[in-house]
Amino acid sequence: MGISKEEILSLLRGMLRIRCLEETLAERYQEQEMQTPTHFSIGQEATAVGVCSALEQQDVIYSGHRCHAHYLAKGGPLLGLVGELYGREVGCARGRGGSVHLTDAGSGVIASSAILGQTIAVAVGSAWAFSLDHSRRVAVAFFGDGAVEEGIFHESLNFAALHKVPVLFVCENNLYSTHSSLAVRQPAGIQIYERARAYSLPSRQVDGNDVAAVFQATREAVEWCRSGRGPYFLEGLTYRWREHVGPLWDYDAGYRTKAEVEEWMARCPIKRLSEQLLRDGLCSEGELRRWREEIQQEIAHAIVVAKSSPFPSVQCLLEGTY
Amino acid sequence: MGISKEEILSLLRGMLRIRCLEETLAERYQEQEMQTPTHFSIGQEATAVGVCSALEQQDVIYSGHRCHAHYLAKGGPLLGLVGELYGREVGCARGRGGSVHLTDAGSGVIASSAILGQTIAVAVGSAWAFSLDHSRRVAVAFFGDGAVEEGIFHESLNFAALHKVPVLFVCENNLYSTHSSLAVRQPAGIQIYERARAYSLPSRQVDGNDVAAVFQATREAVEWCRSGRGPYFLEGLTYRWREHVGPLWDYDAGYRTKAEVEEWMARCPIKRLSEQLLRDGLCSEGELRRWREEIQQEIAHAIVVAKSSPFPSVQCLLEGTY
Amino acid sequence: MRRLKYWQAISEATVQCMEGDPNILIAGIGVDDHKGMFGTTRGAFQRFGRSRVFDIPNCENAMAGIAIGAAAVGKRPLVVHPRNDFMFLAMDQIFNLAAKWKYMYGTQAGVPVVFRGIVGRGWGQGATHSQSLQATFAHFPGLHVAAPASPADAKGLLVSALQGSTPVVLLENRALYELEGDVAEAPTPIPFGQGRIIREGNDITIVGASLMAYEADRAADILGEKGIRAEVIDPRSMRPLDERIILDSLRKTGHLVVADTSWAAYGFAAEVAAVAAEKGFAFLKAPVRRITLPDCPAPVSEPLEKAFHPSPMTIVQACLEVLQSEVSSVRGLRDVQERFTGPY
Amino acid sequence: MRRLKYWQAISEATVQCMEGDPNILIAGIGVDDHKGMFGTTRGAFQRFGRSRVFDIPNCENAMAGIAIGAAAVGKRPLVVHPRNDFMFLAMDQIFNLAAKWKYMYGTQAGVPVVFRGIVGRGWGQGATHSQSLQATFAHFPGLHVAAPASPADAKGLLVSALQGSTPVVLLENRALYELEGDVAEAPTPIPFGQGRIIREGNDITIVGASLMAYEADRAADILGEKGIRAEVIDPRSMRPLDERIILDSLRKTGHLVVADTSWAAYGFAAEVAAVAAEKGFAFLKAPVRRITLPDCPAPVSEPLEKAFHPSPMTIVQACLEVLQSEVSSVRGLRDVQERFTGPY
Ligand SMILES: Cc1ncc(C[n+]2csc(CCOP(=O)(O)OP(=O)(O)O)c2C)c(N)n1
Ligand SMILES: Cc1ncc(C[n+]2csc(CCOP(=O)(O)OP(=O)(O)O)c2C)c(N)n1
Ligand SMILES: [Mg+2]
Ligand SMILES: [Mg+2]
Repeated sequence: MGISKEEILSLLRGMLRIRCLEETLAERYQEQEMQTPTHFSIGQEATAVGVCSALEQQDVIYSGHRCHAHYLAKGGPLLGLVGELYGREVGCARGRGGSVHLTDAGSGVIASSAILGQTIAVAVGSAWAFSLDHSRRVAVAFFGDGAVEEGIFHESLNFAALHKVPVLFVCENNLYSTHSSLAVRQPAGIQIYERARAYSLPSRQVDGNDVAAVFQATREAVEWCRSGRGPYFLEGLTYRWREHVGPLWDYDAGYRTKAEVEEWMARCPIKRLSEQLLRDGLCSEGELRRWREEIQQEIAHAIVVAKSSPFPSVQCLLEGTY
Repeated sequence: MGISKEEILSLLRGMLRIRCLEETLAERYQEQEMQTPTHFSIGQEATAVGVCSALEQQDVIYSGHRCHAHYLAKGGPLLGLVGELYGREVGCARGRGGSVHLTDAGSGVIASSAILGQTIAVAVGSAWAFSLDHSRRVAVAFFGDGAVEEGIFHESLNFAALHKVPVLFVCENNLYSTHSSLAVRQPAGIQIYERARAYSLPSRQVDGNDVAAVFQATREAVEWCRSGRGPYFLEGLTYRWREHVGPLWDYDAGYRTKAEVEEWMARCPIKRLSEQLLRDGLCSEGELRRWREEIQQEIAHAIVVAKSSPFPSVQCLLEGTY
Repeated sequence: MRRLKYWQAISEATVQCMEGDPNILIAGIGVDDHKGMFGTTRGAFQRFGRSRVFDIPNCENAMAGIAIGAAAVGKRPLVVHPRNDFMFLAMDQIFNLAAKWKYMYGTQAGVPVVFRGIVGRGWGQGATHSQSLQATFAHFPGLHVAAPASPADAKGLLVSALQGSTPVVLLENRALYELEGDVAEAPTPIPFGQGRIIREGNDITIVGASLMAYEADRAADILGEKGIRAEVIDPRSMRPLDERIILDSLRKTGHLVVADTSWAAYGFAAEVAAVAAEKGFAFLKAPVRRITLPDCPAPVSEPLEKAFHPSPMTIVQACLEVLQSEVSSVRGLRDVQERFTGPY
Repeated sequence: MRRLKYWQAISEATVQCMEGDPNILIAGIGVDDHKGMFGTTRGAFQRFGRSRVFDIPNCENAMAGIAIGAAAVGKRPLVVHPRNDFMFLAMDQIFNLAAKWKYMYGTQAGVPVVFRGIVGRGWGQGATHSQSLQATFAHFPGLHVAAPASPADAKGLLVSALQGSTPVVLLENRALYELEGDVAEAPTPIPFGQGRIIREGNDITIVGASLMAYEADRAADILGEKGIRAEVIDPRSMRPLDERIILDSLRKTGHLVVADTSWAAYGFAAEVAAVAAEKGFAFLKAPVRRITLPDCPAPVSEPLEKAFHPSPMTIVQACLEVLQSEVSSVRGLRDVQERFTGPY
């Protein structure tokens, strides 16, 4: 399947929107008004957008702590995210959950969570329900290379493969789990996508910074899942630019080199695609600028609305427990 | 490496001793004096004896709920086991642990436990300690095909392979987890020993009812571990004759066929080896009879001693908590 | 009314609820085998087969998550654990996700997952197969936690669980499984947070959790022979706890003994004692007493195991002490204890 | 005496114990990184490097088991969790194996594993990163469980843990990490089960766990301004619990408020209230009061989070109510509350 012009432009715009928002948030974060530990996806937009663009609205996604991009790519409202970070009632989790607990039923963002690997099983559960209902829906589990080490990863893949449930596992391998490289966490000699084969799953590694490649791989994967053949595993190689949690850079922390970060920044998925599209004449500098402006306006507006909307009422502290 | 006559006879005698004891225990169990849920290994003696015979005394083993054979094969005193089943102070766990909590420091039986998969990690921990101490010792984890599904299996293999610790994983695949066949628990198309490869481990499947094959495979595996090259994974195909827990037969329970049980009984590891040795003239009917008698005497004696020795004193109920 | 055994009541509730709601599924190790989870899932399997009753791999943590994920898109999974001790492996999903879901995501809908955990007892179940985790579960907001002690309650609380919208943990003591009692035909829910007065009395209140509610009732028989009228209360659920029923009783009796199947420290008995100290202080005429497990893991050896579990006589003795009767003056106590064999 | 911060005291104890015992190892996510587990493992890593301080994969359950297995053959592993909430994943190993090992295997030697778990607080840590699991851990025999509230105690209890033969869980509230206090140079163990009187008083006893010991002391300052002399007790360890120190105080004061960083139901505050109701009943002149978290998961939004955590003023108010003083008569309470910023 080829990618249409419309599709490719929409992939680019989707990434741009996430990037602009996260960069703005990272800046604003330092005003200390967003009081919620935040894991930025800057640099990793291509997997989120590539995967989610290949889904239908009725499909559902789950994510982990680094979830902003997934939420937005699947169609979660921008104000819901911004409002959540500012702890407002207008936030997607009504200010109760914070940055790591995003949800938006309407667009199929069911839940993200801050416990490593937790939602991998939950996504399998939704997919199981879909298959029991003979529905065409697919569930996606986004997780990092670090979550792969948790026992629940193993239990979940085993169950999914056994029951052939329509779940797409998407591992965003950004080489690190907090400050620990893969080398100190997983045995050498085998890649993550190959491990999935131990469960009789089809699996594949893609360049996680090539949004078109991710998109196409996902289309094939989702078709596999939707047709009742069971789960599929996709590994996207990508890289986190900023610190693990928080808005800053951490070139100098010692766990990675500045050269490494810069190398990956040079492979920025947005830069890459926009340069290519400009080269190919599929969009113009002017268009890009206009998009950026539109997005910035949307963001600025959301921030204004979020900041001027009410906090949850302290009277409602207990509400929602049951 | 070939197997010497002495070695092969000792393998046979080891299996015979376990079989005789368990059959006696299964009979006596029905007197309701052993009040502890008991998982018999009858039919599975070859993996225990084959593996443990290839170990040195300083090596340690861990097991799960079906642990009698491992305990005895590694050299755990017979009275310690019998006494434990009868709940006496003379039991290897002083009557506190019962059938599933065997231990004997002297012979390197560190612990068996009734929570699936639990001791896989614990064995890795002991092996890790050995490698930190640059010791030659090896740790063995015995577990069933059912424990493979637990998350801790995955976490443990990952850690062991990463740190190249001298642990030998021994999966006794008897095709069932309680009454559930592999087909309803693990995806088709891949075998358990192949899954171990997902951790960059050498792994191998052996006929778990061929004690000589197990012995030789273990010798090679242990050499691998001892030489600092890391963990090794061995899968032995075998079969449980009696019910999952308790002393009875369960041909008719519906989860397996009588034909299947009989087919496996025909492949009895003891019958097989003794017939072969008789055929090859390596032992005589008389010898076998004498062994049997010696073993029965040893067992009868242990039972008498166990039954006549004291229960733990109720005054000591709390003792040992701290 | 018909009499059913405890396990039959559970089975009946399950089948009836599944008939009423096609979204209910059962998942657990061996729920479809010939033993049918001590009979409790056999009826459902016979009636609904493999399309709704699922044997599962050994994966406690993932299974809890899978149940949550199915619940998030409309299913009502009932997950059964042959021993509640295995649920330690699933606690992350239960506490860090199911219990917090509705609050943490600010949603209207929670995840209606129901976990049944069976508590082993006797015959050398040992340290890892006979714990009673009610206090552990009930400490965390967002769950309902109950431990039915009668067939009727086993039915009614399970019906409540399968019809409600809150994640529920039900703990069932294996020793109660053969207990028989009146059980209504209709699947009528018993609300969480509503205790039950097993017998009325004015002299002393005995609150017993799970099997201990049953034992407390036996103890009250014995006390009755001495002319002491104990009020026996089964809280039925630990979260929410029916404080009202306990305090109302205390108001009458002024004396309190709490019996539990777990340890004293930070356990069910502690919570009830705390409620008394906090809200029933004005009624209390004597110190509260906790009857719980000795502070050690469960031993296997028969004499130790026998000494380990509190008996009705342990409760009787505690009541007499609270009432400051002379224990030795109660004739024939030993005999009664010896005669008692209970439902195990 | 030198003054050290709480995290420095932990770091010092670790290094000193590791110097004294080559079998001590550290394992945990990121224990060797630039943040060094909020500084607590940085010193050990600098001193002993990768041969004794191990970054690990994300595998909480296996890691607990691996630590146990290493302990079974002579090591003394110290496992550190950046949040104690992650320990739900390791509870099977902790409860079903480590805690029961010595008893269940009838052995002389136990498995001396030490688990440190950090309790998050504030800045939107949220529902799964700010729980306080002391009651959950302390319910089970076989463990020692403590939650030091001062730098000296953080040091002394860790020394005790690393020198003892019992599996230990230490819970450290992140909000205490920057707190400074006198800490002796020598690695002197503080035994588990020995509480500490933070200040003496005759009017009311305040027992505070972990951070709440600190807050109780602030509350006592405020009460002091009103002429109320509160005795503030930090139990330091939850298992064993120093009942004696609580009861002795109660004998003097007759009034009890218990403050905890977790929920009321089945929590630390319940246990202390139960001890009072059971063993201190004769001393009690008024109902016990529990100051604990509201019965909901931890919210993120700042105003909710602020309302969620009890403050010294919450404790003050409870004390006044127990003493039946007129709350409104205490001048300037609001101001004091506003002025207080605490150590966060
Ligand atoms: C069970 C659990 N263990 C540890 C943590 C702490 N933690 C939060 S994020 C993280 C790193 C995860 O790495 P990865 O899965 O690769 O995701 P990334 O941050 O790289 O996107 C860790 C260890 C956690 N949240 N949950
Ligand atoms: C964590 C856990 N889950 C479930 C059980 C119940 N259980 C005990 S033995 C067993 C079957 C194990 O099968 P396998 O590992 O193949 O060993 P086998 O009995 O066949 O020797 C099960 C499910 C348990 N003990 N622990
Ligand atoms: Mg990563
Ligand atoms: Mg098996």
